[in-house]
Amino acid sequence: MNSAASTVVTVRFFGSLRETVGRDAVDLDVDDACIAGVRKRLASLLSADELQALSGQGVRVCVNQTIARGNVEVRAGDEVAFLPPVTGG
Amino acid sequence: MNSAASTVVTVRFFGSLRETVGRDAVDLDVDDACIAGVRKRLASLLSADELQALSGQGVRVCVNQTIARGNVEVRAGDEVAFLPPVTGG
Amino acid sequence: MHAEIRVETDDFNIAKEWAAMRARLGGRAGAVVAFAGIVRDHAGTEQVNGLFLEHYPGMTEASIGKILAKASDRWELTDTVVIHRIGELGPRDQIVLVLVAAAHRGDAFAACEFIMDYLKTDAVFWKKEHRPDGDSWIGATGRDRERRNGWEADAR
Amino acid sequence: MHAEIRVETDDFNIAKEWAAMRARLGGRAGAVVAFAGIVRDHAGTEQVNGLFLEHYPGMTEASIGKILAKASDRWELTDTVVIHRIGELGPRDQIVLVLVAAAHRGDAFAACEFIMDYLKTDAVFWKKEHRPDGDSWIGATGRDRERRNGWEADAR
Repeated sequence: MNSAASTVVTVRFFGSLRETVGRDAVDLDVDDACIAGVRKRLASLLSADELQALSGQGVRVCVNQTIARGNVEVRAGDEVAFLPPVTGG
Repeated sequence: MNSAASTVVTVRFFGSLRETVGRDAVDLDVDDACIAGVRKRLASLLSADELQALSGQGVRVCVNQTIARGNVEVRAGDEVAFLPPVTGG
Repeated sequence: MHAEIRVETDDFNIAKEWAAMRARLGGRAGAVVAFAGIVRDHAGTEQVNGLFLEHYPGMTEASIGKILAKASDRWELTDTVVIHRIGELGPRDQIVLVLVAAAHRGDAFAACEFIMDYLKTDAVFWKKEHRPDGDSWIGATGRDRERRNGWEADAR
Repeated sequence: MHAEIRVETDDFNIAKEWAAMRARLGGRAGAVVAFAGIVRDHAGTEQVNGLFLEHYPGMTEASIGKILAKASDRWELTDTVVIHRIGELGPRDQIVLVLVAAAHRGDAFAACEFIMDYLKTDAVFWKKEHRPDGDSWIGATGRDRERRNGWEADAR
């Protein structure tokens, strides 16, 4: 999407993905202010296996705690989260 | 059924029937040792309305806490109970 | 299966019953469902000032025992408790407690609802409502019988 | 309708929650249904030594709020409480409590079971089982999704 100036977002990982990438959260300055831009920036931090886990079956991406459908835009200060399949109860 | 010697049974009334007949229980010496004999004996104690209530819709008769289907026999010491429709909970 | 039936005048203490059931469960049960019936201050549009509950000692407990046995035949249950109060009850008073534990929640929910539905139609209790215009003895409603008959139809 | 959602590390006290709900009810509700989930010591034939539950603060509560709103749209409810524990839990520990009050028992039973079924599939929690051969993250099962989808089909 739009190629903007410096955009710092917080990326959070939960459940199995938190364990796979070995961290809870990371602040990233993304060149391309969208989910694809976040993934591109993550590619420079994570191994190929770790990166692939973030696109695994049932994984959902949220922006500011709302499920993001497709490659939505992100803005400075946004919280991007990778959620593996959930279960409560 | 069989016309036997003196047979004393305890007759109990519950719920609305207890209120209608104005008593919890009565010991009766029945000539005819069966449910019909108990009813006949009750006729000498109760008014016609009270007696009719004992044959009202949904009223069940128990002998020794078991539902009596039809004119079953009773024996000395038996407990005969008249149960109006039940509801718990 | 532990099956406990109590008919009592005093109020029950859900905390005590819950704790006692948990102590019996060990690690086997994954689900506990509790139902409590509470006396409402109205029936339909009519005010209700209270209830009087009467039972037939022995026969009442046996009638509840049959209901629990039916439930236990139908579902995998670990533990069941029914406490039913008798005597005079006022609005907001607790009237009945049904506790069911099972390995799986589907069994616990179904059995608890089944037991309550049968308590309405098959348990040997008589209930009198105190209303502003006088007392009246009440029986199971058509809706109660429909709910019970729904289970019978399911079983076929 | 009172709708209360809590995600906590500490164990819940059913007695306290039950009493608090009863105090809020007044004479309106005739039925209270409680469900408690308890950690089992096995899953299928495998031994389970414990669970670790993780949540997403804010989003988890919102996901439960949506479930309660759905239940409240569908049934006449007076009061709902969901308490879900997080962190490390051992066998026999309580994990979740769902309390539902309604005027009528049918509504209370259905809503409580609906809420539990949706907690399995739609609530934002992650669950790791500790087993003798290692840890494994678990998701909603096919059976869980079937149960949830059953409610969706009902609504059509």
